[in-house]
Amino acid sequence: MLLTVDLALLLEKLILVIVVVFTSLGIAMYTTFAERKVAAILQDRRGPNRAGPFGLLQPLADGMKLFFKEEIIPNFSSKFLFILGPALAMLTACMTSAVIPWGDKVELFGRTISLQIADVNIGVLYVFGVVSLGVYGIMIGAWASNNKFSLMGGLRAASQIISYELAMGISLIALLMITGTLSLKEMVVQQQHGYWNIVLQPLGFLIFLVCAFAECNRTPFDLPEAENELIGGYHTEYSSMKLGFYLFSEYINMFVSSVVMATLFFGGYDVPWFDESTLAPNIAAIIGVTALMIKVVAFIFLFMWVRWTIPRFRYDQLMHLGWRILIPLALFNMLATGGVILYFNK
Amino acid sequence: MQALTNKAKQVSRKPMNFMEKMYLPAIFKGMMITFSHIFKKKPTINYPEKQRPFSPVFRGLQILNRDEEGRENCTACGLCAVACPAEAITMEGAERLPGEEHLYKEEKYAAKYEINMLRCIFCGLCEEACPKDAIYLSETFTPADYQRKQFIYSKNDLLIPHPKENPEEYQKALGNRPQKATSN
Amino acid sequence: MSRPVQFNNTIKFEGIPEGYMGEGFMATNFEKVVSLARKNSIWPLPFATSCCGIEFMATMASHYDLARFGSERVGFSPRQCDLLMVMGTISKKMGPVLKQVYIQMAEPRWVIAVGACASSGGIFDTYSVLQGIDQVIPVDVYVPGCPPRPEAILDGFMKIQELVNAEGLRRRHSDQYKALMNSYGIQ
Amino acid sequence: MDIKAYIALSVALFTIGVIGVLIRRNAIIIFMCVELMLNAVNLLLVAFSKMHALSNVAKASATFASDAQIFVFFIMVVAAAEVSVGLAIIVMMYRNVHTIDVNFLNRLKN
Amino acid sequence: MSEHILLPEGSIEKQTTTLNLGPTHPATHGVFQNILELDGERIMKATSTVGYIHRAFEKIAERRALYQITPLTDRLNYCSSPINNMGWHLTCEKLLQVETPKRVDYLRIIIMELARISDHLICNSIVGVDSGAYSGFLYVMQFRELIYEIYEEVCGSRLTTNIGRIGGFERNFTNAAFEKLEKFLDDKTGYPAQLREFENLFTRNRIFMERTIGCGPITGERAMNYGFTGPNLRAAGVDYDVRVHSPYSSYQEFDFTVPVGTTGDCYDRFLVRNQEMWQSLSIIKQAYQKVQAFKGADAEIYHADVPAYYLPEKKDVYTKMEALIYHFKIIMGETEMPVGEVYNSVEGANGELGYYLISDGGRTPYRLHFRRPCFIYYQAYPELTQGGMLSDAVITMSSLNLIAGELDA
Amino acid sequence: MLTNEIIQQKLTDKFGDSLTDWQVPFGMLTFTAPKEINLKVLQFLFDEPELKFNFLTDLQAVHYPDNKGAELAVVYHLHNWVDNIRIRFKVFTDINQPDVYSATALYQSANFMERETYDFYGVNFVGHPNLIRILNVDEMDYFPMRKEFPLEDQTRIDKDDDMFGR
Amino acid sequence: MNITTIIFILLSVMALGSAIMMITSKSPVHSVLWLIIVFFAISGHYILLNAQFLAIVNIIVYAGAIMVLFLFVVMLMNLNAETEPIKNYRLQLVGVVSGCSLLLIIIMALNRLDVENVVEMKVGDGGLIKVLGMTLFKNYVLPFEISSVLFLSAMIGAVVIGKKDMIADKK
Repeated sequence: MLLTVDLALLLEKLILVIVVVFTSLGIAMYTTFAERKVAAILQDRRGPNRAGPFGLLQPLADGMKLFFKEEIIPNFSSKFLFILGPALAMLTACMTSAVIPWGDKVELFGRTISLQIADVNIGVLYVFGVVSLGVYGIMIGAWASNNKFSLMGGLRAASQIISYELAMGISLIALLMITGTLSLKEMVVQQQHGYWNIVLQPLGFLIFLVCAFAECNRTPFDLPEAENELIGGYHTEYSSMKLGFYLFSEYINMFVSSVVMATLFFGGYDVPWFDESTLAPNIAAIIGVTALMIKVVAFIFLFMWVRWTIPRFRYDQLMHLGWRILIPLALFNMLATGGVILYFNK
Repeated sequence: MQALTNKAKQVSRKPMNFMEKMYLPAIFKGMMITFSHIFKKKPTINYPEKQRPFSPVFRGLQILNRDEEGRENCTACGLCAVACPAEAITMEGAERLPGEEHLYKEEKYAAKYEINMLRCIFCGLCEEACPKDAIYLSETFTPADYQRKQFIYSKNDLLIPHPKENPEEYQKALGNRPQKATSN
Repeated sequence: MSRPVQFNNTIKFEGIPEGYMGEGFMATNFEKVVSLARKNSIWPLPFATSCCGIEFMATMASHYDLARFGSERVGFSPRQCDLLMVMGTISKKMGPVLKQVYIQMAEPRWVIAVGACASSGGIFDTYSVLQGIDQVIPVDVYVPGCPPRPEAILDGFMKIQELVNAEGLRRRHSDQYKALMNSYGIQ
Repeated sequence: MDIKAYIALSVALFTIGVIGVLIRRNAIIIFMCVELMLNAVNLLLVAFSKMHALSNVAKASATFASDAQIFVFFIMVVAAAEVSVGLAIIVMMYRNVHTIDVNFLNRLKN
Repeated sequence: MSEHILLPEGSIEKQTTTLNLGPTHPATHGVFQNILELDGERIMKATSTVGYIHRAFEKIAERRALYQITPLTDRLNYCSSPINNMGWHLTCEKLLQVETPKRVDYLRIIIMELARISDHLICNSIVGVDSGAYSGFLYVMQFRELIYEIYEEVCGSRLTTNIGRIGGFERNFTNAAFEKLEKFLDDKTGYPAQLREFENLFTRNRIFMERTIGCGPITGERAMNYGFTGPNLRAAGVDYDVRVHSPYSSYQEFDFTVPVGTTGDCYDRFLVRNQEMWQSLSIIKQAYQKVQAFKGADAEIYHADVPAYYLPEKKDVYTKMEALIYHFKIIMGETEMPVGEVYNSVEGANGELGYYLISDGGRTPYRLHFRRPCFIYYQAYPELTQGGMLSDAVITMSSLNLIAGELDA
Repeated sequence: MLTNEIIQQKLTDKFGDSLTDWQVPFGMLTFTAPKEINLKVLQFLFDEPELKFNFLTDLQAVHYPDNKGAELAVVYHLHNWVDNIRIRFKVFTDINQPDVYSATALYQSANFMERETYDFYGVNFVGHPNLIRILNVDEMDYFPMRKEFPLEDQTRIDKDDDMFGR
Repeated sequence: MNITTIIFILLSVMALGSAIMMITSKSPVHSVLWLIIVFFAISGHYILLNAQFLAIVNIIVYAGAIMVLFLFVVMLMNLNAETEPIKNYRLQLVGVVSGCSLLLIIIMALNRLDVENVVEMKVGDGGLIKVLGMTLFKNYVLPFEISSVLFLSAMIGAVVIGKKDMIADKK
């Protein structure tokens, strides 16, 4: 059965995969640059401006430098796991983008190509599953570093991600009750024809946003790598490109969660008050992708803006927030949504 | 503890009200503050291209002064070396020989005058100690360098350019401030 | 008030020392690109013990903004940093720690001794102070001053950039470099 | 696919779990072996449900084919509950006696 | 069971991990080592090691003339070196019985309070940085640059100022310095506006409050027993302030309050420091008004008229023999030194900064001891952090404002 | 109002003639106590309800090499915050047997200060919980602040000592 | 030998191999990681059986949560190969032998059994969420609710056990 797959389709998907992965990598690279620039702007500074025009080559310089830096694998640590850690982090970060609908469809060479790698009917769950695996990269790396600071970072990461996944899942359930589907593509289509989900699920979105911050290890939830407490947290012992992988995976995660949030709550590639179907599909696709990217950029800016503004939590307060505030709130949101749906369906 | 003075004033430490307990208003307020800084004028000085003005009394790299005829002012009295808390100044005096009056202002002069810039802490005590208007701390910061031996600044490195032989450089060293007989 | 003399324009400066020009300096284009990349992405490790650390804060802050050189990612893990900025007095008690940090750094690594104390002990010519960190680790650039102005720190930083730019990929494998390391007892 | 293949696979996994329980002294590993055994059973259940999926009985009832999978869910529920309690116990034990050796824990009853 | 199992050594006791915080840990902002015994994230025991930048100040001071010790005091608490300088000059003046003119007092107060602001500003913004918010730090640092510019106008240096001489200042304040001071004090664009913004950013933010409230608390009695002084003591509720208790440099003429806290936790320390900055601003404004009241020849007074201890004017040195002799005597340290011992203290940014000077009449002090507040209250650190979390230890450390230079001397 | 005279009176009432060398340099009451009773004096000053010297401002030592038999002086600065009065008292000890009772039981703050004093002068504080070197390296085998030891780092080579008249 | 069979064999080898590695590896961390691979293989089997939902839930629950917990506990206790208690060789051998005999017995018993049914792969909608949901909330509502009570009690139990202060109070 697998052999009967259309070869052209396979090729098309392969190209899409490559494009998506490299786009995420490129965007992640430039997100690092954006982070530095945004931080600088928010802090009355200039930010990197020496490498290339306006410092645009800065990420390339960083990447190149990391690439040619000496690899240090500490004694007494498991070499394989030490390398596996960042690789896993990178892998899981990249995997999520497979089910994201980047746009509607384009027509090329007489074929209609959907701008989604795989429209699985359990898309949301897939994202959720992959995200829940992301912590392994951190934990394995932290363990293999054989350093107490790293270990603490790994432990913090694990407990944080498990705790916030629950609230995230429950807040998603409320959303799923409204959409009635797990497929991301269908959700976008629904939002194109109706309201954006943010209108229906503001509380759910808020919880999801907070949990997304936590899952990406961004301030105020950046405990696993809290510079002032744990030096570098789980990546204290990493040098060269392995460190680069960790840093990159953080930014890819940020990018992907921005995309997911845009798709789930902000209509994905939908442009509000505008009917794309009147346009030629290719132009509509371009507009759609652009719209999605604008939303994503807004989210990434939000991530950074928050990071450079507020202090981080303490470990127990983080747990308190997750278990005692977000989960009850998410449960309440779920129940309320269910009640409202029942009331209107009667 | 009882109050020790009548000036004590309790700092405000009121418990959080509901809005503050919600996290978000305060976070939002903070974010607005950071956002407003986007539109602020950036105080950054692009250093190598532009330089921040130093104060006229800035204590930088030392300079050995000459008088108008280009004679060295230093008389090798050694007060600067004594005053230097870092013991960075090394000096050897010599008697002025006849015929050297155009070189040295006083009967004695410093045959060797070295400052170890790595030791120097730019406290300005040498300038203060000098009774002969000979050593000044200029508005130039000492540049970094690659090797340790580069930092022993000898007399040639410290002397101001000769006003007669090299008037342009001399004017540069004098700077653009109106000149007047100064004290201290 | 102001002095009769404003500037010292007979500043002493010499280029990159001989040692760095030897083998490995025959930079191919590729090496040039790598050097350029390294030059613009020097992540400092501030080993700040005293006053100069405070001036380093000023260097990082808005007025001087070290970030312009691509160096605001200050790391405290020696593995991740390229430039060890030793700022402040290093006492004899601290010396072994400093050496340990240097050993933990990944190649290529550079060291800049900021301020009089780190470079030579400064005014603290005493029984407890190391008279210059070059007694324990090799130093690439010295920045005089106590503490140096942020401009001077930036100047030292740009000297390091020049050095990085001039250094090929192979210098770290050269015999000369190994001999230098051996002279400090670092393998 | 022959159902026997699935049976063999599940049984093999199950046996590995049993052997693990027998040869290891680390409480956590023993715990993990139990998880492995549960999973072996889960796999078999799903296989069986698929075996019956196209039978006449299955066609008659809309849910017949899913029953086994529901069963798997419940097993997972029990496993998750068990893990949470079990790990809590192990952590507590470790706090108090600083060992996770089951042979040692065994002695604690005296 | 074939093998006999014994309880592992010490196993029933609490199992802890040992974490080595420092000496190069970012949170130490200097160099101390704290060996923490952790149970999970909770600190069971802390052991501090100091001395990583011990520079033997007191030994050096025994070989230096009085005026040469000023650069040394710069490097004690380098965040607020002018206070150290002034304290040292005040001590010398007490020993040499030099009376300073009022204008000098007021100018000194301006400089000292500026220094206090620049110190508290760093400390509080570093508390912010250690709790994860970086921007506030960079905002206030811009205003510290303004303070440095003022220093630079007066003494020619930014950080290690070596400002002032025994009996006054080395030069009069220029108009540029006063302009910069006005710019700094401006209510709209100067530091007050920034301080308000900084408070908005932190004080009522729940995350920050939760991080700091109840973190590293100490009662007034314990604090006193531990030798706390300064903001840290006042945060614990004891209103001891050297400026009020034994006013020096005409502090008694100024109207200011002493902010005190209640629990002595990090939040109180933060608030007290913030309030002190407001008080300092008010003191500076008052002092500036008083300074402006001097007109004409009075406005040229910047040192006491003590030719035996204050260097004569340079132009006199070049021309007058008498001035030259005094000049030589002072520089060589051959001044008349009374025999005696004197203890003098000022309110440093960290607390009571004391100078215990024993003079045997020689050119250098026979013994000079600095009472360094940091050094004394750092020993409470294990008690402050015990039972807290690792993050608390970090915040406590920065909110204590431990300056390594002052701590290790 | 507490004055120096009252304090002196109270102390002499309590300890009699064992306290000697009363002086008031620059307004601060100064006296000397035998080293055996230093704790008793401290305790008295601490406990006496009218004196209440419960803040130990400073503690350090001074080395007088010419003062044979009592080379080391440990100097305590005490402060009464309520009445705002300071006193200073000294304890002399032989350098060959520098045992002085530790004040740590009374003042927690004495802990580091005594360690520092030990580090610098080798004063052996009897009863101190952890009397080890604090600022210097543990391996140091002399007490650097004593007058006979030089200040300079002996390994420094780039200085010509003849230059300086020290 | 079609592609399904190949995948089946591959996944089975992966599962069995990792399972064996899990029980034999010295370091508990490695054991945990091997077990995760086993779970992935089993999830692969589920997908092969067209039970996608189950597959993803298996990953989320087992790999994403339970194994993270295991890893967390192992890291928390800082267990590694050195601290691993080792059973003596003879007992291990006895364990292996008895395990293998168990396997033999079951296989013998199954051989007697005469099932020739074939598992239908990649077909059937029994694994789809809609169907599962219907079944779960129509036929199995009561067990579902009871399981929620079980969860709650497990949660409370875990919290009670994990609470440190209670132990301290008793002491």
